[in-house]
Amino acid sequence: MTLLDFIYYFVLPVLSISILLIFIRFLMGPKMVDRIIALDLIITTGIGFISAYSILYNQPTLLDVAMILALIAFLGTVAFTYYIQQKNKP
Amino acid sequence: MLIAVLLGFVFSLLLVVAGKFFRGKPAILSAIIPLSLFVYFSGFINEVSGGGVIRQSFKWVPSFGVNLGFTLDGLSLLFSLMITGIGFLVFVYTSTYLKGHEYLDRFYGYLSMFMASMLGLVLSDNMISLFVFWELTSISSFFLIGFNNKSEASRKSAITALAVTGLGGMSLLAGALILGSVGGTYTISELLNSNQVIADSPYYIPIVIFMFGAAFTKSAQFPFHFWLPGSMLAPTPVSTYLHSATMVKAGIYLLMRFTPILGNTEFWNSTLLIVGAITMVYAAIHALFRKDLKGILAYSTISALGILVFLIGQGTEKALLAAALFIVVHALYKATLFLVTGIIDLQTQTRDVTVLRGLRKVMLPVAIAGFLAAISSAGIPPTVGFLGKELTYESTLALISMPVLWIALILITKILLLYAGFVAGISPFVGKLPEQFANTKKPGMLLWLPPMILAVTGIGFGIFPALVEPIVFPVVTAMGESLGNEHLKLWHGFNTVLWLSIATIAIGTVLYFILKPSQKLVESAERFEFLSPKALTTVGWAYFNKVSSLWTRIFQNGYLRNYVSTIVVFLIGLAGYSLYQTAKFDLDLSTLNEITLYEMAVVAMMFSSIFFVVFTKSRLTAVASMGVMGLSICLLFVFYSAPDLAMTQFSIDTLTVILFVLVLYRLPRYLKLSDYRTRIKDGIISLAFGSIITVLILEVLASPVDKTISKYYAENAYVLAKGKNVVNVILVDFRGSDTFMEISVLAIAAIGVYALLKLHLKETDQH
Amino acid sequence: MKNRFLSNILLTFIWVALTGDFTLSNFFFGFLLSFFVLKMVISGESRAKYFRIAPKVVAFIFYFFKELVKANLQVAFEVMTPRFQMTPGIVGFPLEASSDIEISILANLISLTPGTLSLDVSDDRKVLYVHSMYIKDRESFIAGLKNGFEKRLLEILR
Amino acid sequence: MTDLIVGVLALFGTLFVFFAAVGMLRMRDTYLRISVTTKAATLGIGLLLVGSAVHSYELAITAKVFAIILFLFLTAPVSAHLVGRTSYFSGVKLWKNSVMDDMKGKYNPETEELGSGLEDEPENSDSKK
Amino acid sequence: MTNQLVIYPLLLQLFLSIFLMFAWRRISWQRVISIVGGFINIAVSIWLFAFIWNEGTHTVQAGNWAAPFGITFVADILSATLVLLTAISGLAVSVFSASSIVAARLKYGYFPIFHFLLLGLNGAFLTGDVFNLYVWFEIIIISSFVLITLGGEKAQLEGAVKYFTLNILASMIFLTAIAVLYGLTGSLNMADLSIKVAAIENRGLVEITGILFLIAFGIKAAVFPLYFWLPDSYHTPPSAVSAIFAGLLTKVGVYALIRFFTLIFVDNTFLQDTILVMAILTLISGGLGALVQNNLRKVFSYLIICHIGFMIIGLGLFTEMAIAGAIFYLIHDIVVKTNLFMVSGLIYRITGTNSIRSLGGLYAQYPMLSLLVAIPLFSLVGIPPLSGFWPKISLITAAFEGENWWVIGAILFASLITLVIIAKVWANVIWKEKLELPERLNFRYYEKLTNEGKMQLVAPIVFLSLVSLYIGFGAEHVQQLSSRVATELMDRQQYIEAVFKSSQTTKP
Amino acid sequence: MEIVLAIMIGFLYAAGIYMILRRSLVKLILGIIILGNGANLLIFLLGRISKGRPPIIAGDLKVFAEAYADPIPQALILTAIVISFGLQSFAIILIKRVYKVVKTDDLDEMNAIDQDS
Amino acid sequence: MRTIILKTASSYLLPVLLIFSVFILLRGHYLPGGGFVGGLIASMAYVLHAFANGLSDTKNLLRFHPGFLMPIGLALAFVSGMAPLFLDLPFMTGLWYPGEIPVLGSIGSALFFDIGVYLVVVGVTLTIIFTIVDTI
Ligand code: NA
Ligand code: NA
Repeated sequence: MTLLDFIYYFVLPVLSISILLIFIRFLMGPKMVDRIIALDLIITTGIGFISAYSILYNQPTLLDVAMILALIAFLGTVAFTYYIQQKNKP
Repeated sequence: MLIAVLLGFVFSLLLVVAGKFFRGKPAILSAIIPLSLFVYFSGFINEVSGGGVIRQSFKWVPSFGVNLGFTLDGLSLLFSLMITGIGFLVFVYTSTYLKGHEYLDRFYGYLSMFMASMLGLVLSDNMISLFVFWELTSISSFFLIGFNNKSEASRKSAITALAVTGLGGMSLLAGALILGSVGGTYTISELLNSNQVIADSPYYIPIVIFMFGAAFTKSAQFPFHFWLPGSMLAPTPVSTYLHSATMVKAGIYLLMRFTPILGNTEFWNSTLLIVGAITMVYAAIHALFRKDLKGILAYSTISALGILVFLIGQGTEKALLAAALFIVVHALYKATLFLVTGIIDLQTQTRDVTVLRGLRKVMLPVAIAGFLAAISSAGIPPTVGFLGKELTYESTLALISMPVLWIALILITKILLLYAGFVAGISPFVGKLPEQFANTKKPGMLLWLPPMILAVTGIGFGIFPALVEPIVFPVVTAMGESLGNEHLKLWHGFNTVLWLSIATIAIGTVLYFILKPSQKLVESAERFEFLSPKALTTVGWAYFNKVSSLWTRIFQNGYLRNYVSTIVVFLIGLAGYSLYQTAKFDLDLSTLNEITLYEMAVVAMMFSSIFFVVFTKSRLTAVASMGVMGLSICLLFVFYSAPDLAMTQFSIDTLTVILFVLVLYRLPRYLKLSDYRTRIKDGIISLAFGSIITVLILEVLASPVDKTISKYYAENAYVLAKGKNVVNVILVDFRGSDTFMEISVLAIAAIGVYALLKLHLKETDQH
Repeated sequence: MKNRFLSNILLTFIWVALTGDFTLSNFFFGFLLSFFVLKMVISGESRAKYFRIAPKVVAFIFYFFKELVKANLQVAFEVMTPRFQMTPGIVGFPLEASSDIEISILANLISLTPGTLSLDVSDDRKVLYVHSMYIKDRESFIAGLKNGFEKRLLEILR
Repeated sequence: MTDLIVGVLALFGTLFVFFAAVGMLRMRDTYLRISVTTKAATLGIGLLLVGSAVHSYELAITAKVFAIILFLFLTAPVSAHLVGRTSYFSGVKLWKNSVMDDMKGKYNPETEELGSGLEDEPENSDSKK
Repeated sequence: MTNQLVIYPLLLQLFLSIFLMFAWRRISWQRVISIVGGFINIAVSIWLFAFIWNEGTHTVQAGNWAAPFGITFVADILSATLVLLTAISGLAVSVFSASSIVAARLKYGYFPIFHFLLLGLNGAFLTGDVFNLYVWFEIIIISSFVLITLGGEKAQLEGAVKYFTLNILASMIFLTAIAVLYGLTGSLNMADLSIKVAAIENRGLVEITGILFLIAFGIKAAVFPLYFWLPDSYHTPPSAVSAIFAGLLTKVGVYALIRFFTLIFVDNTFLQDTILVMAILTLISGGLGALVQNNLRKVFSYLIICHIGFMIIGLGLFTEMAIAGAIFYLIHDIVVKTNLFMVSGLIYRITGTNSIRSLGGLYAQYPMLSLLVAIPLFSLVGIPPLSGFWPKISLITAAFEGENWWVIGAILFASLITLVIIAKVWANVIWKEKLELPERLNFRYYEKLTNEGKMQLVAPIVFLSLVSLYIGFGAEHVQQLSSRVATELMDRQQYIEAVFKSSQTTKP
Repeated sequence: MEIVLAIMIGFLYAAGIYMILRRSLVKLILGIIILGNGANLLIFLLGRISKGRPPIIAGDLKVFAEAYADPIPQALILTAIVISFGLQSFAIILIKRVYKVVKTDDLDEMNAIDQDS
Repeated sequence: MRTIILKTASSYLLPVLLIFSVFILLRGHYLPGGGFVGGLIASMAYVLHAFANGLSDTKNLLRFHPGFLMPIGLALAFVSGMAPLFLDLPFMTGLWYPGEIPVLGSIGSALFFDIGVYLVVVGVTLTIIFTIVDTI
C-alpha cells in the first residue's frame, strides 16, 4: 500500500465520514451555538481535507486555500456570536 | 406650390412668437393669407380646365421614396379653391366672432395650420406626404375641437374625433404602404400606370379596405360618423370650415383621387354604394330628430357625405360629375348655414330651433343668406343646388342593378335634407319675433358678409352654370373619365329627373309645414340612442377599458413572486419545448470521471444544506447553512483545481454571512407565509426549471469543445504576461477590463450602501 | 520602543516564513512592510506587548504539546467508549495573571488543552471561568492549573 | 521513509479529526462539544498539515504550513471562548450530570457585566473598570 | 490619436466617475464637472461617430491581445450611434439633474453613480465580448439600483425590490447562457462566436442558448411577458433618474437582442417566430397598460414597454428593411423617452403631482411650456412628420412583405392607442382647468426657482426636443444611418473581419 | 461525477428559484445567492473539470509541463463572484432599509406603489 | 463585545492579517491570491478589530474614512490602464519593467492594477461594514 493509496482509501474517506458526522450535528442543533461550533469544525476539517488532497495530487499550492480557511473561519464565528449577543440584548 | 402649402405653417409658427399682436384688432390681417392663396390658385383655373396638370416635386426622404410632390389637377384645384376661398371667409368671420377671446391668436394658429395641412393633403402627389398632411389635419382638428379646453365635453369630443380619424389614419398608412409596395412607388401619378397590376394583385382587397377605412372615418360614414356631431362643440368657424366644408371631404377626396387607381371594380363600387346609401339615409333621418341647429346641420352634413360616397360608388362619369358638383354645392350652402347659425348663436345665445323665431327683423342680411342657402340645399331652381340634385338623380337612374331601390333611397334623403335645410335656414327667421330676442343686437358686417357671399355665389353658379364648369369638369377629367361635350343646364326638359325633383320639393315643403322640431321628437329619438353606433362604441370602449385593466392587473399584479414565476414558466416553456425537440439523451457515461467518496460527501453536504436553507424556520440557521454551502463549493473548487476560486468563494461567503448577521437581528421572524398549495406549485415550477438546467448541462457536456483560447493563455501567461498563475494573469491582463469594471461595481455598491443607510431625506428634501 | 522593534522583527519573520523566500532582500522588504503595518495599526494609547523571546518559551512549548496530546487522547477515549466518565462543570479560577496579554494567553492555552475551556473573565479580571470535563473537586483543579500553565506562563511573560 | 512519516502523521491526524467528529455528535451539552472540537481538531488538522509539509519537502511549503498551524492555534481558542461565553450568556444549560457551576448568578444580562464573586473585598473595588 | 478612439468615451466616463468621487461632498463642483464632462462627451462621441461613419467599423484590442484572446472593443456604426445618443441624453439629464435633484441626494454620490451608469451604457454598446458585456450590464444594474434607491423613500424601496430581483434574475440567466455558450465553443469573443456557433452541429443546443439569451435580454428590454419590473419601478425615483432609465436602460436590452440575434443566433425560425409573437404581445400589453393608468409617469412607463415592441418586431421580421425600422425607432425612442420623463419631472415641479386626475392648467399658465411639451408628446405618437412616424414605414412595409398581417395589426393598434393615450394626457394635463391641490410647504415649486434653476429644467427639454425635431424633419439622414446600420448588421462578415483585421498589429 | 454535479446544479437553480418565490425578503435574497452559486458552478462545470491540476505554472517552468484545468471559466467565475458580492451586499442592506421604512419583511405587503398616486 | 480575550487576540491578529494580505496581494501573479483576496483579508482584519474593540477605536486607528480608498484604488487602476495609451498602445496593455526585482518579481502595470484592486476592495468592504455597524 503506497502513501497515496492510504490517503485515497483511508484518510479522505475517514475525513469524509467525519465531516458528515459533524454536519449531522449541524443539522440537529439544537441551539444556534451548536450550529456555530459545528460550522467551525466543518471548516477546520475542510483544512484537513485540503492538506490530504494536496498530498494526493502533489499540489502544495492548495495549501493557500487552507490558509484562507483558517483565518477567515474565525471571523465567521466572531460574527455569529456577535449576532447572538446583540439579539439577546434587551 | 411648396410655398403655398408652407405659408400656413409658417404663419402659425409666427403666431407662436407674435401671438400677442394678432390677439387684438390686427387679427383680421391673417385673412390675407387665405385670400392671397385663393387668388394664387384661381390663377390656375384656366390652365387646368384646359387639361393642364401642374407638377412639382421636392426631395424629402428619398430613402423611403418620400417626396414633397405636388400635383395641381382638376381635383386638387377644386379642393384648393374651396379650402382657401372658404378659408378666407372663415378667417374674416372669426375675427369678429371670437373678438377679444384671450386665445384668438392660438385659434388662428391652429386654423392656418389646418388650412396648410389640408392644402398639402389635396396637393400631394406622394402617398406618404398625403398621409403626413392627413394626420396633420386630424391633429389640427383635435386642437380646434378642444379649443374650449376648459369644458370637459369639448375635451372628450376632441379625443373621440382624434381617435376615430386616427383609426382612419392608421388605415390609410397601412393602405398606402401596401399600395406602395405592390405598385412599386408612393407617387400617385405613377401608380395610375399600374392600376391593372394592383387590381390583379392578391392584396387588392386589403388595400381597398384600408383605403375605405381612412375615407369612411374621415368623411364620417356610418358607423364611424358619430364623432362629427360631437365635434360641433368647437367654435362655429371650425364647424364651418373643417366639419362641413373641407376636412370631412378629405375622405371623399381620397376616394376620388384613388378611383382611377383602385376604382371600377365590383368590390369598390358596391361597397361605396351600400355604405354611402346607409349613411345618407341614416343621417338624414337623424337630422329630423334634432332641435339644436348645429346638430341638424351636422347630421345633414353626414348625409351629404353619404350622398357623395354613394355617387363615387356609382362610378360613371355622370355620377362623378354629380359628385364634383355636389361638393361645390354642399360647401357653399352648408358653410353658409353654419355661419348663419354661428351668428344666431352669438347674438341670441341659443341654437334651439324650437324657440328661434322671426329673427329677420333683427338680422335681415343674415336671414337672406340663410334663405338662399336653404333653397340651394333644397335644390330649388335657380340655385346651383338644383343642378346638383338633377345630376344626382340622373346618374342614379342610370344604375344597372336595382335602380328603383337606389332612387327611393336618394329620394328620401333629398326630401329629408330639404326639410333640414329649411329648418336651419328659414325657420329661425320667419314668424313672430319672441320677446326675449327683441333686443338682439344687429350683427356686424364682417359677420354677415361671409355667409352672404357664399349664398350669393350659390345662386350665381345656378344662374350661370358656365362659371362652375371650369372648376367641376376638370375634376372628372382628373379622375380619368372624359365628359365629351356636356354642359350644365338648369333646364333639361320634362323627364323622370324633373318629376323626381318636383316630388322632392313638394313633399319636403309639406313636411316642413307639418313637422315642427320639438323636444318630444328629440326625446323619442333618444329612446333608441342606445342602439346607435355612438352608444355601442361608448359601451365597447368602456369594455375595452375594462379588459385593459383586467389584462394589466393579471400580469402586473404587484406580486413579485407572480412576476418571477411568469418569467420562469415562460423560460421553462420555451426551453422545455426546444429541449424536447432536440435533446438526444444519449450521454456517453464512460467519458465522465468516476465518483469518489469525498466528492459524494461534499455533494451530500451541499444537498442537505440547500434543503436546510429552504426549509428551516430560523433565519440564522439558514444563513449558517449558506455558510456550509459556501464551504462545500469551496471544497469542490479545491478538488477541481481552482484554488483562487476556492479562496475567493470562501472569503466572500464569510463576508456575506457577516453582513447578514449584522443586518438580520432586527428583522421580524422568518415565517412561512405561503400556503401549502402555493408551495407545491412553486416547488413544481422550481424543479422543472432545475431539471431543464440539468438536462442542458448534460447535453452540453456531451458535445465537443474547442480549447484554443485557454491554450493560448497557458502558453503565453508567463512568456508574454510574466505571470504563472494563469487565472490571475487573465484577471489583471488578458481580461483586465473585466476586472476593472468588477471593482467599479464594488465601489458603486459601497456608495449605494452608504447612501442607503446614511441618507435620510427630510421633508424639505423630498422630490 | 523596544516592544515596537520586537514586534517589527516578529512580523518580519512571519513575512519571511509566509513567502518562503529566505533571502536578505526579502527580509529587508518584510522589515519595511511590517514597519509600515505597525505604523498603521498602533494608535497612540494602546501599545500591544509582545512575547519576549526566551529559552523558556521552548520548554513551555514542549510542555504545551504534551498536554495537548494528552488531552486529545483523553477526548478520544471519552468519545469512542460507549459510556461517559465525565464529571463536567464550571469553575471560577482566581487569576494571578493581571495584564490583558497574560490573561488572554493563559485563557487560550487553557482552552487548547485538557478537557478545559475558558468561558470568560470576570469584569474585574479576578476570576477566569473555566469549563472542564473532569472535575474531582474545585481546589485540586485550580491547583493543577495554577502550578501548570499559569506558573510557567507568568515565568515567561514577567 | 518520508512516505511512512507522512502516513503516520496523516493517520493520527485523521483519527483525531474523526474522534472530534464523533465527539461532536455524542457529547451531551454545548460546552462539552466546544471542548472536544477545539482540541481534537487543532491537533488533528495540525498533524495532517505537517504531513503535507513533510511530503512536499520544501522550505516554502513548510513555512506556510507552520503559518497555518500558527493561525489555527491563535484563533481556535478564541473562538471557543467566544462561543462558550455566548452560550452561557444566552442561557444554554449545562449537561445534567455537571458537578458545579461557579458562574451561576454572576452574569447580569442588563448591564452585561460578569461578576467575580470577590467584589465585596473593598481594596479591590477600584480595579474594576 | 484615433487608434484608441473607440474607447475614449469609456475612458472619459470612467475618469469623470473617479474624479467625481474625489469631489465627494463638493456638490457645486460636481454639477459643473458633470455638465462640462457631458459636453466633452458629446464632442468625443461626435468625433467617434464621424470617424466610424467615414472609416467603417473600428476595433481596439484591450491589453493589446489579439482577438479572440483579449477583450475586443468594437465600434460599428450602430455602436457609435448609440454612444452618441447616450451622450446626448446624458448631457440633457446632467443639466436637468443639476436643478432637479435635491442637494441631499447629490451629497451621497448621485453624480459619480450617474456617470458610472453612462460608463456602463457606453461599455455595453462598445464591447465585442460576451462576458465583458455581462460585466457592463452589471455596472449598469448596480448603478441603477443605487440611483433608484437613492433617498430611500417607501415607494422607491418597494419599486427597487422588484426592479432588483427581476434584473438579477435576468443577469443570472445571462450568465447561464454565457456558460453554455462557452461550454459549446470555448470562446467569448462575439465575432469568434459568430463563426463558431455557426459550426456547431447540435442546432438544438444553439436554439436553447438563444432562448436563454432571449429571455435574459428580454427582461432587460422589458418585453412581454418579462417586463414586470418596469411599471412597478420607473415612476418611483426622481424624474432625472427615470429619464435616463427610460431613455437608455431598456434600450441596452434591445441593443443586446439586436446584436446577438443578428450576429450569433441567426437563421432559426423558431427563435424568430418567438420574438415576433413576444413583440406583438408587447405592443398590445404596453398599450393596454398605459391606457388605464392615472400616474403620468406610469403612463409613460407602459408606453416604454409598448414601444419596445416596435424595435423587437424589426428584429423578429429579420429583413434589412425591418431592422432599419427598428434602428430608426431605437434612435427616436431614446431621445423622446428621456425627454418625456424630464417633462414629467418638469410638470411635477410645476404642480407638485404626477396624478393625471389632479393635474391641469398648464395650458393657461404656461402656454410656451405646453407647446414645448407638445413636441416630445406628439413625436412619441408619431404624428407625421415627427420622429416616431418614419420607422413605421419600414416596419409596416417589411411586415407586409413577409405577409405578417398580425404584425401590421399590432403596429397599427399600438400607434392608435398611443395616439389616444397622448390625446388623453394632453386633454387632462395640459387642457384641463387647474385643480386646487393641497398646499405643500417646503416644496420647491417651479415658479419659486431662480431663473438659472428654471433654465436648467427647461433647457435640456428644449435641447432634446430640437434633437427629436431633427430626427423627424431630417428623417432622410436618420434613415440613411439606419439603413447603413441594418446593412452592416445583416452582413456579419463585415463585423467579423473588422474584429480580426487589426489582429496583425498586436502581439504576438 | 459530472452527472452528479449537473444534478446538484439543477438543484441549486431550483432551490434558488423556490426561495425567490417566497414572500419573505430575506428568503428572496438567500434565493438570489443560491442561484448565483448555481450559475458559478455551471460555468465551472461547462468549462470541463479536471482534478488536481490548477492552472498555475509550476516552479521554474515557463509553460505547463502537463495538462491543466481551463483557467478561463475560473477567471469568469471570479469576476462573477465579486460582482455578485457587490450586488448581494447592496441587497442585504436593502433589506435593512426596507424593513426600517416599510416595517415588514413580507413582499406581498410592498404594493403601495401600485396604488395610483 | 466585552471580552478582553478577543480584544487581545484582535490586536495581535491585526498586523499579522495585514502582512498576510499584502503577501497574498503580491504573489497573486504567481500563485493563488491577488488583489481581491488580499483586499478582503485586510478588510477582515479591521472588521475583526471593530468587532472586538468597537467601531470608534477602529476608526481612530484608520484615521481616514475607508471610502476614500475607493477612488484612490480606482484612480491607480485607471492610471495603470491608461499609461499604455501614451505609448499608443491599447488600453490596459501590460507594461513591464525589464528585469526582475527582488521579492516582487517582475514589476509592471498589472501589479499596480492589482494594488488598485486591493485598495478598492478594502475601501468597499470597510465602507459597507462600518456603515452598517454605525447605523445599528
Ligand atoms: Na479546551
Ligand atoms: Na475534553
